[in-house]
Amino acid sequence: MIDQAPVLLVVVPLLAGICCLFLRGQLLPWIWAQITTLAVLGIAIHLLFRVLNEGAVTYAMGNWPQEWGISYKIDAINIFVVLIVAFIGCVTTCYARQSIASEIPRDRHHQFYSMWLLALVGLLGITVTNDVFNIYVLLEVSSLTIYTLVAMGKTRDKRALTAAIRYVIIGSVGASFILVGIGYLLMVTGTLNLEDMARAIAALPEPERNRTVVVAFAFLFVGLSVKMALWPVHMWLPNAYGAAPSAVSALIAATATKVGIYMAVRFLFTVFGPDFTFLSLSTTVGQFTFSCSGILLTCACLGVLVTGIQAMQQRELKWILAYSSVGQIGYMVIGLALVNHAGLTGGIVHLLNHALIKGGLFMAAGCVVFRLGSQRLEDLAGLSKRMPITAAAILVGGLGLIGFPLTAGFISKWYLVSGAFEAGLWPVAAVLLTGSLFALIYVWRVVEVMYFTAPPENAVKVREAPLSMLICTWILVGGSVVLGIFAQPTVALAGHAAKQALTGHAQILGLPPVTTVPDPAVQEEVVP
Amino acid sequence: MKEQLVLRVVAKCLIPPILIFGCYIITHGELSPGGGFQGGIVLASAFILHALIHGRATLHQAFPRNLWATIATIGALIFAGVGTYSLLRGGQFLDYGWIVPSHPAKGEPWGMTLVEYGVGLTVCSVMVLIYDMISEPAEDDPTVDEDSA
Amino acid sequence: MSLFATHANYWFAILIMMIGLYGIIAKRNLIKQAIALGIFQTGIFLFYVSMAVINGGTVPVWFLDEAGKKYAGPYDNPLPHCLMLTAIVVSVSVFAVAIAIIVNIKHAYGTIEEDEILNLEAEAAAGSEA
Amino acid sequence: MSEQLLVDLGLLSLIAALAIAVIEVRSLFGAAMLAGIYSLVMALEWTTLHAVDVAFTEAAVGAGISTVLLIGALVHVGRDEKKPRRRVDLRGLVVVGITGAFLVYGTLDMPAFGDPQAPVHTHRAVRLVEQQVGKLPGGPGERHAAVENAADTAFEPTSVVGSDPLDLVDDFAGHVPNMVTSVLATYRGYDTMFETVVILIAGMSMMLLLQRRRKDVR
Repeated sequence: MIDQAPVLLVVVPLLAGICCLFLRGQLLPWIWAQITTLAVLGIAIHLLFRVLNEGAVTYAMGNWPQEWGISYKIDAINIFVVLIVAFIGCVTTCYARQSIASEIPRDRHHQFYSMWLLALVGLLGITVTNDVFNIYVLLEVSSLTIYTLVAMGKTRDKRALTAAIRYVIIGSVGASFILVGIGYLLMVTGTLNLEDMARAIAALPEPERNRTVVVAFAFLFVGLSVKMALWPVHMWLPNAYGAAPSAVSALIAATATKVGIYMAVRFLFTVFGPDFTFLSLSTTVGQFTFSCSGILLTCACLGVLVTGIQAMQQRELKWILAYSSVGQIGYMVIGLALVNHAGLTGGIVHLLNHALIKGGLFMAAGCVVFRLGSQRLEDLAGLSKRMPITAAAILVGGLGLIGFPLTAGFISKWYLVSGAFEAGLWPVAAVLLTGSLFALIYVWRVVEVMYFTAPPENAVKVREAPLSMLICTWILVGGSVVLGIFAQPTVALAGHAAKQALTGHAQILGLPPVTTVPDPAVQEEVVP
Repeated sequence: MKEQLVLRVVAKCLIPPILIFGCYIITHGELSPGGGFQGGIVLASAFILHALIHGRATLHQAFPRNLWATIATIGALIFAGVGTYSLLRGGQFLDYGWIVPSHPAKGEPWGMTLVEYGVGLTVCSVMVLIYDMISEPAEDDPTVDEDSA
Repeated sequence: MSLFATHANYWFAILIMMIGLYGIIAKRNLIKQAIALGIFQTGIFLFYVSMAVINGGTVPVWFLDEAGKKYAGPYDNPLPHCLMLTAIVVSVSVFAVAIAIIVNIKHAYGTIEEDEILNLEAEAAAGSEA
Repeated sequence: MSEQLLVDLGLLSLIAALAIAVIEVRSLFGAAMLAGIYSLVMALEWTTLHAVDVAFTEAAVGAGISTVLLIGALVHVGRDEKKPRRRVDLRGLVVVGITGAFLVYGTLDMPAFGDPQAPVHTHRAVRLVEQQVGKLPGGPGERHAAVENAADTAFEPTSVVGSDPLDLVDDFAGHVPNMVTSVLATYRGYDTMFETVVILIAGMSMMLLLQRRRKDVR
């Protein structure tokens, strides 16, 4: 059985999610989901040790060779994302019980938790699979469940419905773009396996001159940008995060876009290869040079700045957090686009750090909604007196968003800034610091209302949020502080993943790495 | 539309052949075009036709809504279960050979047929559910009683 | 002309995709957007299926020729067909979920025109500020 | 220009015209009907492209379930679209024009339509068509020594349908004649499982979002 761990990672929540439909009542489906997510976390940790000890783990579905069938491959990059999804899934499920009980009609809980588990199936499946079309199918599994979960916010806030339909339309167009890209690649390579595809593309004479490959690249790029909510195509995100049920906001904010970024790493670095993506694909028109890395950096930097300003203008807590999410995604994309070890390490470690911080913040927002029934800023007045533990969680999480020293946010910023200096890109470093400044402003607005405004005279007396919700919130928020102080293990894992991303393509081709890839110990500059 | 004699007679004549044809498509999918998905929709069309003519209440009398949901779940479980069975026997997920381990080549057609029926069951019942749900009156519509329409 | 003869199928697939995409961008009615999304996706299916064709090929189902032997081919490529079966199922599922949400929107807002919904939401936001 | 191409292009022009009609017609009821017709003509086109399974599915889904779904939805949302401010949306045309031109640019390096030497036909598909993908070691055949040669071919001259003399299956040495089904259920069976799950999810979403609440919990 122990050899089956890669497939169990997906099949256990799948079977549990389907069987969940047979359960009835409120408590039983939740217990079922909690046991399942704990099991998934256990499998993920087991896989982590296997990957650390043995290197990449592969698994062939139906025992067919991977070029013809569907296979799983787990290496240093995706085990990191698997751990994030499994851990966040586990904690948010624990959080969900009381939060969901107050937001979803009580005869629908079995269906809700079934959707919840199937969303995790989709996210985990995308992460471990080694087959492009399987990625598309699982992307739709996760998207469809998330559309429905977001729309379930309708009982509290009817904007959830319009957010969901916008997400459906934009998300499906994004997925269709990915499908077009896969089709163009299938046309020139004749295979669906990621590694086989990487070899077939590299075997083409001058792949960067092949117009089909270039268009396929562009369409995958746009489709993935939609899925990870990169700045100009992020329109679906703020309302969807803001209006969804609180537990759902926490789950998708911490996992869905992270998996999108993982897919981008997979396609840009493993299928096309860093050389093709960041070196060959530049064209000079007049005096301007367009390169993939330039476009990514521009979008990400503008995203950080623009959404920082938008976040300052929001009047509701979850909307502030949602706009800030788009900016934080910009940080991760900056990490990718720097294409050096430090930058990539910063980007990848920020996947985890941001998942903890933003997951914790959305959970704290959920606690506020649970007791106050509102999340508008003016209703938060005097929260430090009324719900001191929740207010403290928002404060600590906010410090993480800013990138204050001793929080996890600082670690990722540190690596990103040093990556930017390594690449000689001063403006990017400046944007990173400006982004922190903006974060300081919008976090301060919330903190000011919570700590330095007296509660209104007629304020209803509220108790602190239920214990289970508080504990889960503090697990994530506290975790972000712990990882800010003892950053060594996560940074080492992320560094491992970054090295794998930079060298993986050459390994698949069986070549010595063409780009000078630095050893994590000796951090040299990568020739971009 | 209960009072339309022609409709009722035509439906009565059509529904049994449609059901048989649906099962034929599912089973014969290995040999000719068709398969679980297409057969499932054809099966569902028979039930939808019945519900269109005799009303949803009649359909619910014979097949309550929860039954459809259960059948849909069971269909998906059959597919996942076939995969898990081979996994429990010690093979890879979805390796149909493990269904008849002493003679793997016999397991393949067994696996494929089981899987096609799983797909067929799910698709049929989900399609009926979709029809059922979309003809559901609005939640705040006071003029409508439960399960009429 | 030769390029047209060899690539016209792909171009028509792209034309249909673009008609769908135009519908998604230009139409403000949510039902229309959902239908247009379906058309966009059928364009993609058409592209994949065009990819599967082989000159002189036949339906990818083995059959017996006059001598009672298996017809040797060429058969069209079954792989894209198989992918598109999955994609069609996914697209109809997305359509069903979209319709379910749109019906809910109609009940919550009383309209399914995007402009009117945006106006209603703006009014609601202004009202809560006052 | 061959007759095949002529028929193809004729049908495709009809499809494109129908697509424009579906998008532009103001009555939603008309759009639903036209979408059904569109799907039927599309099924016809797929038959001419030899994708019989896809044609079957499209006819069942597009002309069947989608139409039922649309008509059902129109009962709720009303049957007319609001009159648009402008007849033609210029912004949309520009976006679509650029995207389309880019896609067409991408086709220029593609192998010709129907080229038997295209990578998609030669790289991996040959063994799928011939059904000669052997399994990896570790299957049940190896652990049961009594079985001869079972790992070589996945299929053997028997089937569930039975070894009846009337059964044509034996003429294909037990392989599955419908290659699409064989690929769908075996090599890519894992995708098909998730396809079933997607359908299940669609059904459950409909129930979550549209079911009336029972009286006792209202």
